[in-house]
Amino acid sequence: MNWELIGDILLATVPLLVIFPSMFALTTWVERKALARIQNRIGPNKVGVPLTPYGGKLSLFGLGQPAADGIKMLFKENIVPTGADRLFHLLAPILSLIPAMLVLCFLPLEFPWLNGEQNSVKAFMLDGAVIFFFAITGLNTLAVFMAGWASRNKYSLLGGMRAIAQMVSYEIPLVLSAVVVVMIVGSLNAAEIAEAQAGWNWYVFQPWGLAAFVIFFIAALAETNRSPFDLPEAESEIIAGYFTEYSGFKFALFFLGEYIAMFAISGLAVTLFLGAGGGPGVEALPWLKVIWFLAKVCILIGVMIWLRGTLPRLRVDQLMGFAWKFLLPLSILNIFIAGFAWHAKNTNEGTAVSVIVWVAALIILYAAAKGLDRVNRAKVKPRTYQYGE
Amino acid sequence: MSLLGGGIFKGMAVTLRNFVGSYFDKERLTTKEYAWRTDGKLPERAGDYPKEEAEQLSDTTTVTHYSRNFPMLLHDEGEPMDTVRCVACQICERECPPQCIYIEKSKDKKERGGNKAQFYPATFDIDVSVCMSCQICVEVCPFDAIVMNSQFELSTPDRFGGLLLRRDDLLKSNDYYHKIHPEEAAARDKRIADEKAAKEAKKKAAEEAKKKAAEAKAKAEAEAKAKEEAESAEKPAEAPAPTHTDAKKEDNGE
Amino acid sequence: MTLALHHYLILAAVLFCIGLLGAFSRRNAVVVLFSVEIMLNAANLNFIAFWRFGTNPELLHGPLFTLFTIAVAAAEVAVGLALVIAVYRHFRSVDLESLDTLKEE
Amino acid sequence: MNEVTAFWVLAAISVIGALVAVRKRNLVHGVFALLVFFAGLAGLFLLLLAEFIAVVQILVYAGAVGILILFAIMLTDRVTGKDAFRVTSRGSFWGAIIALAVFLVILLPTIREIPLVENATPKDMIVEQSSVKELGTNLIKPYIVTIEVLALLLTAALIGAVTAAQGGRASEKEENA
Repeated sequence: MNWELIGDILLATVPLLVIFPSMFALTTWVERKALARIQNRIGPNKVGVPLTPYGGKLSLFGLGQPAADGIKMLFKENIVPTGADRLFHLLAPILSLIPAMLVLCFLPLEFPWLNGEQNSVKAFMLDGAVIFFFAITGLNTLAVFMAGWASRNKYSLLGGMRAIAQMVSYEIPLVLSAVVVVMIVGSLNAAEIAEAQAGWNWYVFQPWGLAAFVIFFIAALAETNRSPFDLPEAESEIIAGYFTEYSGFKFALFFLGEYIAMFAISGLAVTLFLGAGGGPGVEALPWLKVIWFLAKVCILIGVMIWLRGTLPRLRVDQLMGFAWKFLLPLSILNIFIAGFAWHAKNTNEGTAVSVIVWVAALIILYAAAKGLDRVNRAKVKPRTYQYGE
Repeated sequence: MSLLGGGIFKGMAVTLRNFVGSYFDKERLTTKEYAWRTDGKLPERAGDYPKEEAEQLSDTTTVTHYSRNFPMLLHDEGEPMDTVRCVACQICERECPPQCIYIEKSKDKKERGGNKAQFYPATFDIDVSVCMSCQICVEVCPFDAIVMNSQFELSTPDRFGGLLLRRDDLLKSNDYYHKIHPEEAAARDKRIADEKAAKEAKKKAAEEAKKKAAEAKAKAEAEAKAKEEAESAEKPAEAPAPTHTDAKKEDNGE
Repeated sequence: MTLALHHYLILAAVLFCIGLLGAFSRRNAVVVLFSVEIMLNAANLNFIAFWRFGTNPELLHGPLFTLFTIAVAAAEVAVGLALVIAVYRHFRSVDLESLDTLKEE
Repeated sequence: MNEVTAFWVLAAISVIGALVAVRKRNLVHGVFALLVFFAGLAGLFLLLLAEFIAVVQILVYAGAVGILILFAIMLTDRVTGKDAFRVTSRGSFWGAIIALAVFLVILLPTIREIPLVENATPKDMIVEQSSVKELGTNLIKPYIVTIEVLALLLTAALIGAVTAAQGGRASEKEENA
């Protein structure tokens, strides 16, 4: 037994298992609060710390809500429908949580208590971290299908099938937009990608990086079943999709898995495009890297919540058309443009060329997106309403 | 040529305005907090809060008059059971999709509102834990006796008995109806009045027609008598021939 | 005890024969298809094992060949499943024993 | 936990997974057993220091092939995924015998002729030589034609699969019309 190695692994992984679930708890509160405010409501504001000396209760803007929700989830009855596949019904939430938790290890989080050289996540610093990330998040699809199939409920199955179709389709633009960065850096290693962006050299400031970031973010929304792509759990159409037959702790596990997957994929977006832990003051204080990284993740999560409060849900055909007819061609074009830009930068020196390339790439990408939009839109006739205006 | 994805940003600007605005402009907040909670006091059980506060809570005039929750029974001015409109015809009971209405007809008949004596509901229960607020009972009632209430504060510690509304809980005056749904009640009253007027006019017309008809009949009878007497003097010219409708009837009979 | 080449080879042989057994003994076309997948994967295991314990690991023959096998297998699964669906459309069955219209009666 | 234990655990996982996948009556259970088999095999690849291959194994097999098979089952065998009442084919007895014979044929030379190779290349060297970068360089330089042919094959397979799966639809439409 190599106790040192086990100690290292524990030191590197336990923080992940503490930070992200507690961020999950906080995010549920933030999300409910923000959505409420967007809809001009107040949101949870009552649950606080009971039995405090001042007036019996300290409400703290409802910050006790996650704890109350957790307790409620734990004590709820576990219902398994008759005729359901009991084993798979039990396995599905676990299978959805494990990949989400596992991929957190591939994020280039550098913890200050592990001194530089003894790299924290060395055990997980695989050469192909980025591709491993995609491989393992792909397993989430199976968990969703498993839940939908095992519930023996037609709405669950419909949700599961929708989820498969959606996740498989959006995985392609997701991976293709990440390929751009991998190509430029020349490595699949998350730490090397983070290093390449040190000193405000973030890829989101490049036109191809911006395009890739936007595509990645949209595909990530679809991959994690976030609104406006939450068709697999569309409440107004198929009850709760694959969640329908889940209650109590199993549901909580699903919920946790979904949010952890959100954090993980936001973390990957931060790693690939937003300079990982880079930010002001990291040279002087290396431990700021973790703070910056988590702050950027939180900002992305905030944008996700904001979008959820803003956009209505897509239709199934719109969803598929958007992935295959818009995102996919655009991301393939983006790879070419990134290649040209990289080549131009390597063969020519001087700011003039890079500025020209920058502007030209931006114009081409925007024109391409606009053209694709027009091509896809032309087939839709303007609606006529019989009774409406 | 609009910016690609500009609509998304426009929408996000709107939601951001709502988000920030709701912190500064209290007018934006459409939800109201419970009166009994703003002072920090919590009742031990949901059913325990003081009566005045309970009434304040259930002040249905504070909600918009388009709001509908569960049905109620209407009565006109006077003692509720003397003026109740319901005649226990049980149409609503039969039509109710979740079958949450239970009616027992009275044994005797009672005269109400100048109409002829009718049955009245001896029991009229609505289980609001089952009711789905579909308003079908309102649609089908021919007597305008059941309409939707906007009473929303129905929480109770007893989920079986407490949510079963009895006849006397359901009885509400027409004035109350006017208070909570002014437009709808006015329209309904107008319709009832119109129908009543139309009915009376029809009745009058029918009476006149009847009178006329009687007169005409008497006249016709007199004429027919005279004619018959005249005809009986001549012989019938031809025998009645079988028409083709008769033939068809036989075909169908086979 | 240390791991040696023949551990992996025997394991691969076992897996290959399980695949073979499945391909021979099941009637459902989909199951036959994934039996074939099991056989292909057993072969992949052999490639990697020979590469690891072989004499010239720096040539990377094993991983590269496995990569190609995986790509071809993916193509094969796609086409195979499309055929299964086409057959199902036509015969309303994926039972291989009922697809005997070419057989002389 | 040393390598030998890991090997036996992973071997047991993959053998059991494969057996269940092949013998299970319920097709959906079978597919998930197959996925367990793929995962076990990916673990074995990791044990053999072929890290990238393990990743690709999970990405392609567990991520894509498994889902494709699930889709095919949902499109053919209805929701329950239940197989017909008779699972085994007519030739199953002889099939088992042939499988056993093949196993013995493979086994004998393995035991007799392959020496117990224990002086394998050291781990660090293998790890160094099989980095993703090395693999990529090899793919682009000596194997570029193979890659191109593979790309062509995959494109052809894509088009072929779409045509084969949609071919029936046109005729069905005609039938309905």
